Amino acid sequence: MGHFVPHTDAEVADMLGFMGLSSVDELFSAIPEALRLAGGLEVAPGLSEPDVMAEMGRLARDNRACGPDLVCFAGAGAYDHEVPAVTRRLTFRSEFVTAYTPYQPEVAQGVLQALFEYQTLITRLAGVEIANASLYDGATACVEAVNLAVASSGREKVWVSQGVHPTWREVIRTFAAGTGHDIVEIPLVDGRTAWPADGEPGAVLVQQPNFLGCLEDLEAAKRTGALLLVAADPVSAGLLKSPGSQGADVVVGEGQPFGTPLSLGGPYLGLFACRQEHVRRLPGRLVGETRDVEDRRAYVTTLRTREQDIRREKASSNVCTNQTLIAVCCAIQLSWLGTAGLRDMALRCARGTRYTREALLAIDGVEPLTEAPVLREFAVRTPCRGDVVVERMADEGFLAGVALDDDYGGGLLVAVTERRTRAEIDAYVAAFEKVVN
Amino acid sequence: MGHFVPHTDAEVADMLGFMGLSSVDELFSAIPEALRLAGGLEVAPGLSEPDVMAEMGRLARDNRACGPDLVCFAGAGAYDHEVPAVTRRLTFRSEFVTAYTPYQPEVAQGVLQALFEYQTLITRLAGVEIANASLYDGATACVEAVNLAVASSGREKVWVSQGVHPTWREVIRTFAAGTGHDIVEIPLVDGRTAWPADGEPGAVLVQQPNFLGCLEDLEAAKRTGALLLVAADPVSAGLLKSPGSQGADVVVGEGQPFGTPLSLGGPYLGLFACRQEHVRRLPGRLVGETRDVEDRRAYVTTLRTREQDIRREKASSNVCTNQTLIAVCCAIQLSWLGTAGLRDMALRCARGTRYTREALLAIDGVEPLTEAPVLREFAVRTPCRGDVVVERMADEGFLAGVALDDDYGGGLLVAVTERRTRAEIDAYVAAFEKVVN
Amino acid sequence: MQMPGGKATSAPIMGRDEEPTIFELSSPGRNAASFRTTDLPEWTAEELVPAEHLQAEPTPVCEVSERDLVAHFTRLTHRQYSVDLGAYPLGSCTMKYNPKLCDDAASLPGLTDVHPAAPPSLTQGWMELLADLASILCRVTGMHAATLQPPAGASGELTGLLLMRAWHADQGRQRTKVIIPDSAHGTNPASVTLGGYETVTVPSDSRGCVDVAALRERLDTDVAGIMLTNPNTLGLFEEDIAEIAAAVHDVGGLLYYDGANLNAILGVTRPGDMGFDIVHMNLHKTFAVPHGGGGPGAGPVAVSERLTPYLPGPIPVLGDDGSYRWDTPPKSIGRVHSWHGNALALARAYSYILANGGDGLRKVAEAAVLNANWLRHRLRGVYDIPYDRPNMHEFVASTTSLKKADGLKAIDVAKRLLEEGFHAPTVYFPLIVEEALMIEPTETESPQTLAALGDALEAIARSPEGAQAAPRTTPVGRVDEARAARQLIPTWDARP
Amino acid sequence: MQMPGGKATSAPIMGRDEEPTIFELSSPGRNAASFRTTDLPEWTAEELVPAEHLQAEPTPVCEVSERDLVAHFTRLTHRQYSVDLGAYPLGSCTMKYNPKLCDDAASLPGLTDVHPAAPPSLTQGWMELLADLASILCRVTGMHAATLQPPAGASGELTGLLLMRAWHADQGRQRTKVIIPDSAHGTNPASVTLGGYETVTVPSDSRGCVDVAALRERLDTDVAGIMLTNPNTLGLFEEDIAEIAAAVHDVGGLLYYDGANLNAILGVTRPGDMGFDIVHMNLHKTFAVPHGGGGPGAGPVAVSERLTPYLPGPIPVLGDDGSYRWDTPPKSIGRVHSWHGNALALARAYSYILANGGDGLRKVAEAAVLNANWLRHRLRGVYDIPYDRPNMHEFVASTTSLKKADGLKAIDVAKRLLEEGFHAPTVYFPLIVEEALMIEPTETESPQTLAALGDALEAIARSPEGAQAAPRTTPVGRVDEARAARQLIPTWDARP
Ligand SMILES: Cc1ncc(COP(=O)(O)O)c(C=O)c1O
Ligand SMILES: Cc1ncc(COP(=O)(O)O)c(C=O)c1O
Repeated sequence: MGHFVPHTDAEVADMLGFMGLSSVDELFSAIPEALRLAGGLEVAPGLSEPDVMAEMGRLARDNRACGPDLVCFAGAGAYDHEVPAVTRRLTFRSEFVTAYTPYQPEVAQGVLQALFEYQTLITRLAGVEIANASLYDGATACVEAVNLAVASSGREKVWVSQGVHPTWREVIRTFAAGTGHDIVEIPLVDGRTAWPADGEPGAVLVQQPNFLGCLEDLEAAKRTGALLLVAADPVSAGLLKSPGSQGADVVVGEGQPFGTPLSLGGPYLGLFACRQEHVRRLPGRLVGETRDVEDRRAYVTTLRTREQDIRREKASSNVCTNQTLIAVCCAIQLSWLGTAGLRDMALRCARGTRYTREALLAIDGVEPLTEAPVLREFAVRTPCRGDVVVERMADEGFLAGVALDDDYGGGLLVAVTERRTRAEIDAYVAAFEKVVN
Repeated sequence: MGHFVPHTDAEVADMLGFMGLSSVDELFSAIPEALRLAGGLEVAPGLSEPDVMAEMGRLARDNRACGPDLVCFAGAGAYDHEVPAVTRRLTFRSEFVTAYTPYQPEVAQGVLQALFEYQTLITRLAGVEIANASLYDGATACVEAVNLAVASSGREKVWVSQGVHPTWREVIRTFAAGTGHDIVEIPLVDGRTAWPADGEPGAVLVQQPNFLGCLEDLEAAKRTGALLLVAADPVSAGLLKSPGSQGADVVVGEGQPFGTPLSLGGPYLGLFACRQEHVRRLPGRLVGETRDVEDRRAYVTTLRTREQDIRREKASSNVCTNQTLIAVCCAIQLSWLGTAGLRDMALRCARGTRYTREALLAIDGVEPLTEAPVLREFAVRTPCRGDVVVERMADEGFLAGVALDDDYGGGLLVAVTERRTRAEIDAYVAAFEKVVN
Repeated sequence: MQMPGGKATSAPIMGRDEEPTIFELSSPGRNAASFRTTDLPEWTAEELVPAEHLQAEPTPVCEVSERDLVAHFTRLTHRQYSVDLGAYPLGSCTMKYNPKLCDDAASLPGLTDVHPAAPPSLTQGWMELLADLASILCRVTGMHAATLQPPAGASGELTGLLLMRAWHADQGRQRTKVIIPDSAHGTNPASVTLGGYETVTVPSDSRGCVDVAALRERLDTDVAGIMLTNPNTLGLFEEDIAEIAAAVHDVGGLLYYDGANLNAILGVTRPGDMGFDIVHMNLHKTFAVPHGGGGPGAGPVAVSERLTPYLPGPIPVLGDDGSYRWDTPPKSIGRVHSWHGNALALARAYSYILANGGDGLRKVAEAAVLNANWLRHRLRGVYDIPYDRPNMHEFVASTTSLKKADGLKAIDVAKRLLEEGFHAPTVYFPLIVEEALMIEPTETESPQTLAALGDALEAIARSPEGAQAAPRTTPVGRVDEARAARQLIPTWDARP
Repeated sequence: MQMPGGKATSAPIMGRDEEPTIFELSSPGRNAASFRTTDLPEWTAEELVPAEHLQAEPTPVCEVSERDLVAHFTRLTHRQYSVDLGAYPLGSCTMKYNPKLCDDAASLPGLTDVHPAAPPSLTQGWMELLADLASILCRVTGMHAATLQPPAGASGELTGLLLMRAWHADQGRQRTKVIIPDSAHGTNPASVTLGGYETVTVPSDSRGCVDVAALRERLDTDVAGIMLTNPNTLGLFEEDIAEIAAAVHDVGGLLYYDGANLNAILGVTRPGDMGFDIVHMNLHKTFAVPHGGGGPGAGPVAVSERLTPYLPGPIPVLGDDGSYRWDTPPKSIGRVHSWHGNALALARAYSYILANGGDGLRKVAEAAVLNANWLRHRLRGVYDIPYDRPNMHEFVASTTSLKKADGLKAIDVAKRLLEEGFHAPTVYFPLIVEEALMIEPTETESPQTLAALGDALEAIARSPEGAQAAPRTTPVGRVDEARAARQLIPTWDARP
């Protein structure tokens, strides 16, 4: 009951007999007695399918999910965007879901072509020539960008803007402990990175729009003369100049906004794109077009000599399993959006953001954290602490935003997606006014 | 927006040009001016996908669905059985969902083989040799059984037990107005059909278990000497002797219990099986095994000369579109249940039924409607009218059952499926006691 | 015998082998099912079932693991063509793309988990949906009231004929005949018989429309009515419909509209305005309910005011208290379905209509007609076009000349087209056209797909050699239908 | 150029043509997206975006209808093999069947629609799930505490090495080397480098296990630790593990357990009991998280008590008030993921564990080992079995002799097996076996499927002729990998 082993007792006996064995335990003869687990696992016995679903349902109900009862104004790298039926239903076709990494291209053209299309779409958004087949998430994509930059620049020092998502910066520091890269954080001055005039970093990492929602000056970052690494919001690509067109060498980002639900933060999608010249240092998988024996167009993972299974300790990265299914989902969602839809989506986010920001700032005691121009997200100072606002607003039926740490001066980070209606925003603002005073 | 026509204006213009036309309206030149609809349809403009889902969600919330907040004890031909993830996810594979009737067998082996397996499973449950590829529902399956029986017996008179579901009997009468068959209803005497000693019907139709949940004596029905038509509950097939083994000539039924949600009553599944000798009068489609040019096993719809598209006014039935997807769902669900699972499911229903019945009858004022043995459903007399009990119990969080019409003496029909736990039943009984007095 | 096991050579991605049946994949004692823990007393079968009813042996089903079950049915789906894989120009069937949002709409638990016998106090949302859908369908067809019970078109036809019958009876008339054109779909005459009427066939004229003179000859006071589809099964609009309606009404007959071809006229013209008294719709054609490999569909019937009292009940009606109740019309012919029809299919159609709106529905008709006419033009000089004039949503071509010249039959074109990456058109229907290819592209196919279809059909006509051997690229080759009927094997257990 | 349109000849059910890219299916002005009506002011892009930031031209994406979008990706799925279609004996990857109930569990809105930055008061259900999963994984591996953040195995490895590093540093030690066997998976050395260590390789002995003598030679106080997987990549249990552990610990090193092969020992023995200090698990292998064509996975890391203070945070902990809060260990190495790891993958694994239970998990290991050993026996005398002794969940065969005799290479067997209806085993890994075929049937394949796989592998070996031309039945034939690298075409826009 509740397990998925098909063997009947009779069949097990037959199979043992074929091997001249008389019990299943004999199969484990290689394991020294002393190491055998006596008494079995301290894990509750198996449950039937409906019992499992009842328990999972209980846990799900112990969360307050975003929806009509908790209207979402939180972002900070995880956004409540529309996910149409098409994207869900195509992404969860079992051929995509239950395939392994495409090691046998002859029977993996489905995933390979979807990834080829994904790579093409990402390069178009990033404005550089190469995109890989996905990394884990935005943070680890930043880490790989830093590693690539240090390797190609030959310089250990990397300037990281404090406009980069705080947890992403933490992840960068975590992994720098292993690589020994010298990570220097550059503070924001009224909402934008104030790059030092001198110092010779191998690379600079800036987020666009940055964590506070403000638009950064990429040219200024480029003027540092270092390799330019941009962590770009892919939705903003519907309105902004591409990072590549502004000199970015590597463009990374979080792909969650394209078809992936909030999901407590994962699985998400690490976007990674770079200029052609860096392709041999590209982390992760790359799909390329080629031909089969009958000269039919075919796709295959390529430049594999960068990868760990071949290069081993000299590999450009250790990544093996990535986030392919989420990349396929992203390709489907972007194709559903299309050229006009992507721009429309970005425009709708920007409109809601402006409308909400103006309304919130009209509440007395609510101050802008910065005057720098924003696009789809913004930060405000609030009379009471941001986390208090969030708790109180939850009782009013809103996820008010993401509370900012004190090093940002407290307050609240508010994101408004294309899903937010005027009615929802007006109700949000009314509740906000009520709870902050 | 909101519609699914891919043509761009430029493409429309091209296509019109190719035909030497200058406007779309010209395409409708064959339609006399006088008949053209001026001003367009009085139907609201199209909505975006999320707006449609919002409206559908509102309508859905205006229902009280069965679930933890409305625990279901209602049956009467529509049962709250388990539907595992496997059945839903396989049934809704888009190849099954978006295919047409298998007119081109070379590219329809998926549906054809699934139907072949479905037919096999239904004959095993029914205990006769032939099953068709589905009919609309239980009621219309009864109609087809009556039509077949009259045709083969050459007698217009059919005895229909009042133990047959009331709406099914109504449907039989509705269609008899066209065929002119002479439908005579035979009353129940303490819960079972009391067949008259004489009169020469061409066929008798009895339901097993009958509408009140009571087990009918099929031998007694057989002794009328007429063709025996049995409307059998397929779940009970997990415990009862098959109708075929008791002399049934035609076995029909409602297939909803195998994988189909309650769905306000549709789409459901009309089960139809009969003895070999009636195969040329079989209504609807029949799939048969055959071979392809390379002698590979293949499946195809067969004995098509019975059907309306070939036989026209002499067809054995007018059915064309049937309920194939629900039949495929039924085949998947039955395969998931398997031999042991079907019996276990029936047993669990019977246990819950006995437990609930005994507990309800212990409430004073609650009386058995009949003493005849029941299996998975039973009827009780209640101090207040059945419909009043249902309304009051709804406030307590239960769909108490199906209220019986006065011709059954009022009261309530209660069904207990394998999904009902002791805790649910105990709470139900407690609430029941509260509301009836 | 060794059991086949779960090899995937039956999936076309790997091979062309047979897929074992679920029975061949069974192994005694294996199982997949599991149930909720109920804590109920574990009475035995013997304790629960009277001996005379209890089976001696468990009913044999099959015995498979969940893993083999999933692999089996997933492989079967790879052996199945569908709209989601490509174009499906099956004439008369309107195999348009079914928007995925409708799948979501129809799987809302608030709709799927509602018991059909639950009282109105618990089903107001459903009742509003059904009432609004019925009213929209009346506006689309120009009728007065509708029943949503018929689960398919043929059921709608019979329902309509019983309405006809009840109405005439009520007028104290005994009518015996119903007229249908020789181009009619097979369900029409079959339904006429079940409606207790005799079928009288009226020929089509040289234009492919009802021969009005011949019709007049057949009209008398024995005629209960006429069944037409307009556009007819040749895809042609019956231009004399007004005259036909007048003539039929003159003898006291009623006009029945077979709505299978409604897609062509959405928002352009309405059966009610043409003079029809009874209309059935195939929501699984016009309103994008997916066909499910043969069903379920939905065949609502809408009628003019005078026939409203006879509709099947119950029907949801809005009371003055603002809530819906079930009402049965005074002279109802009675129910035609166990419950309220194929409700979830109705919900799908409703969501499709909401998405399209009045404006979108007209665009549907325009594009459907545009595509069909374009393709007819494209195939001129390639295939015979027996009725080569402006058609509506579909048209009929023929291989008559090609058959004479190269022996290319309609069935060969159908099988060859499978090799070319398209489902086949409807063949040998309507019966009045020999070697008929009935082609309905539908509005959801792009001009590019249409062009590719035209190219494929031309390629087949230009090089017909070997067509008899087609299809050669499909999981199975041409199937022996005669053998299936000769040596009937209707179940696994019936195999020799 | 004429656009290809939506023909389905790329779906193997119909043909073997190329599937056009989504870009070839685009037509200017076409679109599928639609958005909620918001009633917000319609400010223009110019009003909303500073000129210096505003793009001149919209970013080109593609322009397709929903219909073409669905057909395209549905056809792609027909060009993709998967576990749901059949067996996938890919060694080291544990491609078992993924129960559908886990799909349902991971799509509950109460789990999917939760914002990662929502405060604990709103996410208690998730936090309980994660805390309980971590504790179960510790009981399964015999460890003390765990982080669920690593999104895959390699990430878990690097996390483990950083834990090692932090621990040594805290002990005031400077260690420089990490030892791995020559049979190790490529991610191990790659992670060692990223962890800031130098890789020292230890050879395997004639039994296919770590050469303990050679290991002792390499052990000194520069050694931070050793990475092992047990059973190792040959599917063999490292019988000397206790001795190895003692030796490594003696020089102050730590033992890292690569849990990719944990499936073999569930409920039988535990890394913690073997002396390991750090363990990563591949939930996408052992705990049935579907592999998604390459991910997402989940690579939790569990550690012994002494390493617990260094774990990445935040970690959900149950407070005395009975509610969960996020806690970061005192000496944490810091986060390794943006949020809390691949949460939905963790929820899938949790539901899988609930369904199996402790009893079921041991059955998993038993059947996995039973299947692998049976197949090794079955292939004796057919293929070389370089280490022909009791194996665990997988074993390695080789075509060395067949290559000498008939030129049959491992890659040829892999491609031929595709024609036989099975996915190929892992080939040319581990590197210490030439012409390696690494075969892992997993526990969810039935004895019948196993027999069919054995027959197929034997048939290939018995008649190797033409194997170089395989596969011939797949959507594309053997693919030119060299060309892909030589003339790199990484995107549609990069095509010559
Ligand atoms: C013209 C016509 N009339 C009636 C029908 C019958 O509809 P259904 O198949 O839904 O019973 C069809 C469907 O094939 C049809 O094409
Ligand atoms: C033995 C072994 N170690 C480590 C890994 C790396 O795991 P992942 O692919 O999840 O990063 C794998 C997976 O291929 C493996 O087989």
